[in-house]
This record gives sequence, structure tokens and C-alpha cells, in this order.
Amino acid sequence: MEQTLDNKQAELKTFIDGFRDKEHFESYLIAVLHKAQEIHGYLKKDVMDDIAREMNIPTSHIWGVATFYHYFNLKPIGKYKISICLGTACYVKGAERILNAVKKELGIEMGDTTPDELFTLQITRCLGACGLAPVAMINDKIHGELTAEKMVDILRKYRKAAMAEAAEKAKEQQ
Amino acid sequence: METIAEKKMINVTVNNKPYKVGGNQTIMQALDEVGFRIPRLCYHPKLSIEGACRVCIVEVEGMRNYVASCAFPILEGMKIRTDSNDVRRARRDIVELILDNHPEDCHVCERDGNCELQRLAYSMGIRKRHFVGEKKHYEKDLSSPSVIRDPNKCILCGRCVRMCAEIQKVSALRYAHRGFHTVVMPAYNMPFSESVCTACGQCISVCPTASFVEKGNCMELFDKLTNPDIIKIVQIAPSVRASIGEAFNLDPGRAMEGEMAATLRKLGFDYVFDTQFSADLTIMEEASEFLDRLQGKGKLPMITSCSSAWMKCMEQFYPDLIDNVSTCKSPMSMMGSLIKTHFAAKNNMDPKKIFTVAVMCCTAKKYEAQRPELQVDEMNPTDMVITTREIAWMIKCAGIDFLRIKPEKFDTPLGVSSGAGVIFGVTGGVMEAALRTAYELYTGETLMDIEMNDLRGFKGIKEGKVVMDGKEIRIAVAHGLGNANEVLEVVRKEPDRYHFVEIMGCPGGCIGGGGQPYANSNSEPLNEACLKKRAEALYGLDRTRTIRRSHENPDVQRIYKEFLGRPLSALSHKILHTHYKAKEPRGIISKETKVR
Amino acid sequence: MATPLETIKKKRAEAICRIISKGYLSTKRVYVGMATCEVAAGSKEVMEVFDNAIKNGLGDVYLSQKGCAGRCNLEPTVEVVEENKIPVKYGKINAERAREIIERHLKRGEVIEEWVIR
Amino acid sequence: MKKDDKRQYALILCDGPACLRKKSKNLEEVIKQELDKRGMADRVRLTLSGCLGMCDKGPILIVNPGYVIYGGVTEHDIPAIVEQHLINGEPIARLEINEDHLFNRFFRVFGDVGFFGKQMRITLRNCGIIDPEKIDDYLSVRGYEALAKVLTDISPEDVVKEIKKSGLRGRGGAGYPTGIKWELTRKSEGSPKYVICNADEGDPGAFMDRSAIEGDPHTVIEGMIIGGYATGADKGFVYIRAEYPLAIKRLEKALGEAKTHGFLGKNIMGSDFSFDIEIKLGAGAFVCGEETALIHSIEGSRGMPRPRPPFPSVSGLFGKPTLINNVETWANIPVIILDGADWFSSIGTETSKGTKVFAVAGKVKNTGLVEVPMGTTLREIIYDIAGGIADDKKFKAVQTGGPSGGCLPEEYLDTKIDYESLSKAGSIMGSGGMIVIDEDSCMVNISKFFLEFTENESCGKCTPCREGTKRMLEILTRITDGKGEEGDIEKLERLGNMIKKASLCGLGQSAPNPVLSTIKNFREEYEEHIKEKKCRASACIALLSYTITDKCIGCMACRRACPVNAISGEPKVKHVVDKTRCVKCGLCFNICKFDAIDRR
Repeated sequence: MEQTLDNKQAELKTFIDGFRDKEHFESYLIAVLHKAQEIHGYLKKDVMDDIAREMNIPTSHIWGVATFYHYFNLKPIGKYKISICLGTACYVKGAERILNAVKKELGIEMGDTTPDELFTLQITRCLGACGLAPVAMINDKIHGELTAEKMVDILRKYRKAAMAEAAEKAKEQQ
Repeated sequence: METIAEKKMINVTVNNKPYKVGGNQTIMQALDEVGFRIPRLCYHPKLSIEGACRVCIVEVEGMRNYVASCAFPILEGMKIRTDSNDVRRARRDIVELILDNHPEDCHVCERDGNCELQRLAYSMGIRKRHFVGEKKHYEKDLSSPSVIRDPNKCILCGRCVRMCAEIQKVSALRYAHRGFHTVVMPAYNMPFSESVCTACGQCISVCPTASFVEKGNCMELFDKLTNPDIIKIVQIAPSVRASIGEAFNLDPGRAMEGEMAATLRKLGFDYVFDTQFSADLTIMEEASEFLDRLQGKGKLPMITSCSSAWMKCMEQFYPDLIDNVSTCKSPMSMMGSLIKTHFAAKNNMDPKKIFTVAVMCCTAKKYEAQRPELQVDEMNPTDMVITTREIAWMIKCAGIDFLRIKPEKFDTPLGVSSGAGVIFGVTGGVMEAALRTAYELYTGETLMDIEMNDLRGFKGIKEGKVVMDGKEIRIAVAHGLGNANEVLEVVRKEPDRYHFVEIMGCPGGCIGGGGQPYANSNSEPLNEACLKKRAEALYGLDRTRTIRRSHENPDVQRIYKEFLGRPLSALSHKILHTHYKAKEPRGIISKETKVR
Repeated sequence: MATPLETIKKKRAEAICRIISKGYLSTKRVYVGMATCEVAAGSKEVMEVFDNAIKNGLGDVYLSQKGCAGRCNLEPTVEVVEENKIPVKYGKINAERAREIIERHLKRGEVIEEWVIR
Repeated sequence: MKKDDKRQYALILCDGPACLRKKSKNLEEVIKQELDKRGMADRVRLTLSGCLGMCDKGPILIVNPGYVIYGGVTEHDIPAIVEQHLINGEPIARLEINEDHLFNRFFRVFGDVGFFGKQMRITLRNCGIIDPEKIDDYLSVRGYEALAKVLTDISPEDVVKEIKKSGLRGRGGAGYPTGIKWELTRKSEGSPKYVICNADEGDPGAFMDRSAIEGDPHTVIEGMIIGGYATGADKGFVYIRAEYPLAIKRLEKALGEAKTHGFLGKNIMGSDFSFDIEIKLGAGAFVCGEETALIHSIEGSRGMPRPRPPFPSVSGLFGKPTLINNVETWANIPVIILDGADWFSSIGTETSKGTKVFAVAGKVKNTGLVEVPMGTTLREIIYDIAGGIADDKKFKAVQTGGPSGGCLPEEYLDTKIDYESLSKAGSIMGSGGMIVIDEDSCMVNISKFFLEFTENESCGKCTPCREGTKRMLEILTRITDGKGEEGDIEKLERLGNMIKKASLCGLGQSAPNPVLSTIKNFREEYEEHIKEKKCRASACIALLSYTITDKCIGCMACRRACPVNAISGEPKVKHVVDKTRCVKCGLCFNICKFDAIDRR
């Protein structure tokens, strides 16, 4: 079930309330931003405004923190988040080629989301799976020992799956 | 504060020569003490230590890396080198790196050569560039009526960020993003006008370059001045006369009252009035309002309302205190309101043809001028505000020999002022002026001891007591919005602690306003000695006035007789008073979060 | 009151009892690497194969996950430990190979030499 | 046991320097001869191991299964061992020594595998041995005994003394003596005090901390509790990358179980010492590995470092005295307490004690996580443990210390690993990344890769790092793009040296290292790029040139594929590349079926 906006707000508020009795309440900002991103998919302005009010932190500070850490998305992200590992081991084994292949296949640049909101392309520094280098992570799944061709195949599979899912949904609704 | 004599003296060597310096301070402070002046950029004595620009590096024997002298403590036996070729070249390269990512438009820049970066670049000996590459490119933010933010000129020293958060506690500005892409900006990169910015302009004061400048109106004003169809009327704030000389390389502290009157007339204004007149009028209204409140008609403590930055701050940060704030308009707006009503009527002028200009020390006044709640008969009291810096530029641009001009008097009837009106420009001045009048109105006796030393000086928060007819009046004065926050927290918790509170948005009051001349090469922004001299100039004017109490100003008396009736009359309320309301976005003052 | 040292000894004894009660003393113990890197290489599927086999009646085998021993390029890894024998370390195990380990090694006691890490 | 028992044995012979000195070298030969003589050779595998940490009892020989440790073994003992133990299955009591160090458990399982032979597992002693999600497994390997021991009869002062005596140094990079850090925090006035575990492992290609936490989270927790006890802190934080979900999950589970068992919380194990640990997540900023930046991040701010002093031990988290160590450092603590500082300090070199974990990656046969005693040479790690260079390529350089470290060429392979010798060689220990580079990699390109990383991770606070790394990257990019200019190398050196000495924090101070060390050791490659526009590793695409060789049969495939029509030629006639038009896209190279395109 999709959560309604009110539910989402309530969930975040409950999460924030969990820290209220802690010493240095404000220091839990990053944890709260993580949670907000988990709930909403990315950090939107009104959510950060809510956090500012709830935690009594200036919005400029929250914005400063949200933009400092690369883990936080400030724009909506796609259904599948592709993180190409550019750690040394992967780099040495040709991660750049994988990256270029993805860019070409999806027609987007680093940090962007495809117009169909299916894929978001990001890079990451070492997923700790160096033995499988080069690797990429799609949502939580790690794909290893990649080649450009293999990567493109994987993306096409995801796209196919998503389209099938959408078709299924459309059918149900009919 | 610890004085040098109280510090334990220690022995250090600087460039191989022995020195005795005070301990318990930074290397930079110690070097300052014995006559060195290490170049510096992100350092500001009133702000927290950032250690970011690395311009102030020195060599310390035994340490692998250079040491930022602003941040490192001086220690017994330290061997410091400020002059080796290596460290000099490193400093030079650091400044070049800053310069390499900075627009090269010095010859057309607002700072007019009075730029810390330019001075540094020259003194570091940067004559050639080695590392030129990509420069940052961002949009200018022109949204605010007061302040322009140009990230391209920003060198990320962070002084504005710390000023805004530490001294003003407004936190409109913060670093966002990181690395080469770091930008100082308001939350969400929103237009400045939609942020919590109070328009105080202190970011401009501390900015070493022209990353922050006021929204200029000079060209528009030149246009107006040459338009024969309108009546150009100007007023000038007290603190402008105390600082304008600095823009012409005079030492701080020269009061230039008559010179300003003459100059403004030369510039083409039809009438030259003095904000100090309306300051006297403000006192009449405000003192009366205070006495009313004291008698149970309204909330106490009463808080002053003349500082525009404070008023915007109040609406966003302290809407719960709206009823405590005096309903008086600022002297600038009172003047404008009078000009377009009484003065126009008396002289058979169409108020719509009058163009009112205020020369202010202040950028927030540009915002105030636009406030709809100040309008009289659907007219803005003030049509344009220009800062001290802008008028100085206009004088230069118009080719007026300011330094040799013959002083003239202000025009009547809105040009005569008492000493009380003069000291409005310095922290504590409004309170002092108000008490001079309130005392007499309340007790019927003239207050003889009118120089209130408790309320003078630059302590962040000043408290005092006055006994009027056996009643103890407790007062507080705060300058800078950070100090104000402390007093206001007290007001929130203990509403009975004070009867009367004066708040000025800028450090030092209007003399330290965000529109005042830039610090010159021998000083730094908001230098306390400089502020002191500006204050002295105003106190000096007060001392030489024969009339030093607002209610004794004959023109003020006349205007009540001819027009307003009495203070707080219905007409007064219509023309000279207003009401404020809460505004979005709401400001948040954090207890813990530091600037990072 | 017991000193912390006495407490810890008791706790250790209890812990060992609990481990034993979960079948630690079985003839064969199987350890499957389950760190991020191993999971990425497919060790979850391998774990499932062993788990299902035990659920479906494979007896006298103690199954446990373990952290990463550091043989990145040979992951997923599986160890088969038998009392009085040198532990056998298998590398590059997938579901299919896991099934074969069950058949040949766990059931028949045959070490599958070609997959052994040396 | 019967003679026909065909059971297999693994012998582990200690090859550490102390045992070698006691002339155990020829033991290897003697054992082999004896085994051959008795027809046992096919049933016994003999592995040489690095120092096993029992030097005073050496030479050491271990027999597996059973993990029987023999000490003081001479060649005269060998026939008896083979006869009595290996053939008759009866261990020889007179040679047996009763020394069971914590790390030995690993060797019981893995001791016979060549990859682990030269390793010594102290911090990773339980990784790959126990179920990290079961506290029972940890308890069974003497878990929390070190904590119990200090709570029972070691005063906080003496714990600090013990850590000082052990010679342990920070494993996060700089190698600051851990004991002194503990002592400073202990002596600092201020309350409360905090203990932090830095698990913000961000070096590209390093995953030691992840592995340690995923494999044995309790060790880190136990180390932190002991640190809290020793310094007088009552609260600990683990600052860990959000990119490590499994490590976070295991850590959370371990913390929960430790609480249930009373190792965390009020009055730990009945003592009057109380301590708690919370997890704080990073959010993707490498600079947060720097301790002041990390503190700011825990405080909920941008992770920007601040100048030191004051050091965290005096004024750290929330302005209070704070002890920060990294994961690996913490994992050493229980071992030092249980096996003793004397034993610990007997391992390693004069200045660097104990072991160090490296994540060995790049062009070696066996990539993986390696823990070796300090003093092991780079050559031993790369060739003996990691199996040498993959695909029979030629070794070119080894990069240690990640983006803060340097690249060392072949002549440094015999450098013994410790803090001082690595930094003398022009690199650093760092947190333990070790990337082996072969002839296919371009050193200019590699240093560009690292600088790209630091430039991207610069927090932007101080000028040298923010602006300087950007300019260095621009110069490197133009060199690899074939637009390098005379004087670029000197500019890189000038900027690099300035950034090193003038930056605010360790990230900036070490950012130029990869560039400076490659300029020092591989200057000719830079010069080739600039002067001859040539990349000897064929890695810099813009510098490649394409020619068609005589193998061309004129099939037209490349001619059709070329997007800029730079290839001309008639059918069945050798084609030609017009180099002035070629954009070096490589399509022709990929499409040619006859290997007729020469790219170099």
C-alpha cells in the first residue's frame, strides 16, 4: 500500500520524537534526514521545513547538511537506483567503461533520472565487493564481474520487468 | 577581558629575533602585539575562528606543516618564521588560487579598490598567474530590495555566514554543497527575499569582496534628480553624518552635518530635511506611548521599533512579541508621512508629485520603504532609500568637492533637531532620548542629568534603572540581533523584568549599519575603535546643541500645535503609527547548532 | 557477588551449551560466508541450498553463517569441518555446487578436490 | 588409531624471523625427506607460515587436525613426530606447548591454505570463524573475557598503561600511539567523556572495517567498552558509513545482544561501570574519516574539519574529551588485554607493533583481505600471499594508503611494512588499501583517478584543498588529454607541495601524495605524455593513435563504422586512417575481425 502523505508525516514525526529525550537532540539531524529520505525517497523542501520546526534547527543549516552529504537526494529518484562503483579496484578493472555504457544506454548523465523515472544514475566509492570488480549496485542488489555488454543486458532486464509490472497493474485496474 | 599585562609573558622567537609576548593567545594575536601583521582573510576578531583561508600561515620550527596563525596557540619557546621564501610563496599561491576563481572585473567593481582580496593580491606580489582554470559561474540573486548576493565574487571566507549566525543569530546564510562547488546561500537556494534574511546588511559589512552589496538605486535617483516635474525631498539619518567622511578618506569621527545639507542641495534636491527632526517626533510619540503602557494601557515591556532589520526580524522570529513592540513608525517613515501630508498640504503641493529620498546608514530601510503597512493615503512615505556608501559614490560621480564644501543649514520646518534626535544613531541613544522626555512628561520635572552613561558604550546588553516619581523603571538596551535574542528570551520568560527595551539590529546601532562605508585598509569591518569614534561624533553634536530634549524642539512643538494636536492623537495614529504582523518563513534560533 | 571474570566463565559455558544444543557436535559442520562481498557473489542462494537440505532431512550437519575470511576472488566460500580432519575450504561455490557438496561430501564423505582452496 | 588410517594432516611450520634464527629453515627439508621416506607425502601438506607469535618457544610446528602445537622442534624430533603423531595418531606430550593465543583459532581452520600462511590474524581473528550474528559464538571464543578481566582486577590507569606498553598505534592512517591518546583523554578534565569508533571507511578500494564489523562486531564493541572504562567515558558512538547496510545490521544486533547480556548499560557485569553505545550513520562524505569532521557529523553538522588544537582528547564531541579510534584499532584491544602487551609488542618492528590489515586489490592473482605482522615486506604480500601479478603481466607499482598514499615502484618491494618505512619510501600506511598496478595502467591516469576522488571529496573549507586540488586535476586532465604543456609537472609539484603543507586537515595535506609520488617515481611517464603525447600503457584514450596493419584484407567494416569518415580505402585493399580526422573513438578497433588495427 502506498502511504498517504499524512501517514508519512506522522511516521517522520514519531521518529523525531524518539530522540527528544536524548541529550543533544539536534545532533540527530542526519539520522532524521536518512529517515525522511527513506520515507519520501528524497529530501523535499517542505519535509525539511517540517524537520526544521520539529527540531528547532535553522533551515539554512539543514540545507547545508543535506547538500554536503552525497547520500542525500534532493531530487526525486527513479524506481531503480544504479550505483556504479568507482572504487580503485573497480576503476582499475574498467568501471569507467561500465559507466559510459550506462550513460549511453539510458541517455542520462551522472546524478540524473531517466524521464520515465525508472533509473537514476549515481556513482559510489567502493561497495566493498572488490573481489567481484567491477561492480554496480541496483537498489540493494550487487552485480559483479561486469562488462559493458553485461551491464546493458541487466538494465534491459530491469526495464522489461518494470514494463511487465506496469502492464500487470494496468490490467488489474481495468 | 584579559589585558596584556595580565597575561603571563612568554619567550618566543620570530624570524630569529627574540620577543616577549603574552601567553594564552593565538600566534596571530601575539605577532600583532609585537608589530607584525600577518596577512589574513577569513579571520575576524568578533567572529569564531575558522582557520579556512590559510592566508595567515607561518612556519613553526618542529612542525611538519604550516600553521594557521589565527587558530594556533602561541607557546613558550616557539620559533616562528613569517618571512621564509617558502611560506611567502605558499601564501602567495593561496591568494592566487582564490583570485583564479574570482571574476576579474576589479576596475568596474562596487568595492572601488577598497577590497581586501585586491589588497592582498597586490601585497602578496601576484603579478603573474600560474594556475588559471575554470571559474565558478552562478546567477546573482537580485530578489531582495536590500542586498544583492553574487556568489561569483565569493571567496568562501565565511565571514558573512558567521556574522549572520553568531552575531545576528539569523542564520539566513550557510555553506551549501561542498568542495569546489561550495556556495554561501540561503536555505534551498531560495531567493534572498523569500528567506529569513532581515536585510540588516551585516554580510555586506564583513564581506572582503563584493559578494554582498546593497541593491543600488543611484542611477534611478540621478534620473529623478534631473526630472523637473517632481519635487525631490531628501532626509538624512544621524549616523550618516558621523561616517560619510570615511568614504572620503577622512579619519572616523568627523561629524559632517552642514556639509551634508549643502551637498544634498547641490545634488539637486529641492528640500533637505533631517531625520533627526522626525526622531524628536518619534520620541514624543514613543515616550507618550510608554507612559500610557506604564499606566496599564498596553503591554510591557515596550520594545522600540525604529530599527528596520529588527522589525523584520521580529515579525519572523518573535511574532509572539508583536504587542510589546511600539506602534511608532521609524523616524524615516514618520518624516516621509509628514512630508506627503502636512508639508504637502501646507505648501500646496500634490503629494503624488513629491519624491522622497532617505539617505540612511542602513540596507534594511530599503525594505522598510516598501512595507505596505506604512502607507499613508496609499502612498509610500519613502520612495527611495540610499545608503551612506551610495550617497558617497553619488557625490563623487556628480563631481562635488565634498571635503571643501561650505556647510549649510537644513530646510525648515522639518530640519531642526534636538540633541536627543542626534543620538538616535548609536546604541542606547533612543532609550536615552526617550527617557529625557518621558521623565519630564511623567514627573513634570526636567531631567538634569541627561547623559546616561549606563546606556552608552558597546557592551552587548546594557541594563539600567531610572526612578520617576518614586517608580523604578527598569530598562535594557541591546544592539545586534544576537544580543537582542538574549534580552528577548528574558522578556519571554520574565515579562516583568523590564519596562522598556531598546533594540537595534546592527552592532553599535545605526553607526554600525549595513550601509556604512567599508573599512579602510588600516582597519577591519566593525572595528570597535571606529564605531566609538562615530558614536563620539554624535555625542559631540548632542553636547553642542542648546536644545537637547525632543519636547523642547520648537518645530516639533509647532507641528503638534498646527497639525497633530498632541502625541497619540487620532491623527498621530493614522500618520505616525502602524501595526505589524507575523511573517513567513518563520525564523528559527537554534540553541546548539554551530556554523559548519 | 560473582566477579565479572567468574560471570564471564559461566556465560561462556552457557553459550557453549547453547551452541551444542543446536547441533554443534554433529559429525559435519558447514559454514557459509555471509559478508556483503560473499552475498554479492551469491552466497545467499548457497546458504538456502544447505538450509533446505537440512530442513528436508539431511542429518548430522550443523549449519552456520560466518564472516568474510578475506578470499575475495574465490567467494562465495564454504567450509566443511569434521572432527579430527583438516577443515575443507571450498571456493567459488554456487547453488549447483552446493548441492553437489551435499551429495558427495556431506552424504558420502568425498572431498571435492577441484574446488578446495589451497 | 590404526596404521591403515588414511587421514590427512596439515603441518604448519613457523617461518617467522625468530624461528628462522633458531635454524628451523632446514626443518622444512628434513620434514619433507622424512615424509617421503615414510610414504606419507601424499597425505600431509606442509605450509610455511609467518610469525605465529610464539617466538620464545620456537621453532614452532603445528599439526592439524587437532591443532597440536610443538615448540623447540629440532630436526631430531621430526622422525618421532612423523612416526608417533602422524602415523600412530599419538601426539608427543614432551614437545607440546600450551600456548593458545586468540588468533590461533583462525589457523585451526585456515592454517594450511597458502594464502593465509604468511598472515597473522589478530584483529580479524574471528572473521570467517564465527557466526557474527550470534553472541554465543563470540562468547565461545573467549569473547568479553578481556572486558571481564579489566573490570575484575585492572584499574583504568593500568589498562591505559597496558595499551601504552603494547605499542599499538592508530590503524586509521596516521599511526598516532593509541595509548597516549587514551592517556590524554583519561587525564582531560570535563564530563561526560565520549568514545568513538571511526568506521567511516571511505578509501576507494578498502573494506577492512566493513569486513571486521560484518565478521566479528562484538570485538569492536568489547574494545570500545574497555576504552570507555579506561578513559572514564560512559557513552560511545560508532560512526559508520550508511553504504554498509549489512555491517550496520550486524552491529545493531550485536549491540542488542550485548545489552541483553549486561555487557552494555548500567553496572556492567555487576561492576559500578556503566557504558552505552549508539550507532551514528554517515551519509557519504569521505572527509568524515577525519576526526574533527567526524565529530561535526555526529553533532549533526556538515562534516567540515576544524583546526587542531584543541585535540578531541581535550575538546571533542560536544566540546567534551573524546577518544576516537578506528575499527581495526579497537579490535586489537581485547587481544592486548588477554594475551598481554608483552606478547603483542613482540610482534612487528621496532616502531610498529602488531599486525596490519590490507585490502589487496588490483592486478594480483588473489585479491582479498590480508592481515600480516608489521615488518612483512610488500613483496611477501604481493607475491607470497596474493600470488603475484595476474595474467603474467609485469608489476609496475603498488599503491598504498588510497587517495592519501603514494605509488611505489619495484625498487621498494622489499620495504618492510611499518609506519616509518612506508612514509620514508614516499607512501603511507593509511587505513590499509593496497592496489597493485601492472604495466597496463598509466601512472598519470592513476594519479588523476585519486585526485579526482579527493577533489570530489574536498569539503571546500580551506583554500589550498578546495581550489588547489581543482587546479591540479585540471592540469592532470590536460596532460592525459594530450594537451599537456611544458612546465605542467613543475606546476603540479609547486601546488602539491603547497597543498600538503598548508591545508587544514589530513585530507588536504595528503591529497597531493598520489601525484607527487608518481611524479617522483614515474616522471618519465609524465614527460612522455607531455612531450611525446604518448601513453605507454595505452590507457589515455586521447593519446592513442590508430594505424591499419598489413593484416587488413580490405573488408570495409572499419570504413563503414568510422563516424567521422577518417578511414579510406578500396575493397580488398589495405585501408588507411587519416590521423587528422580520427577522433580516437575506437570503433574500428572493436569492429575489426582480423586484428588489423594497431592501437598504441
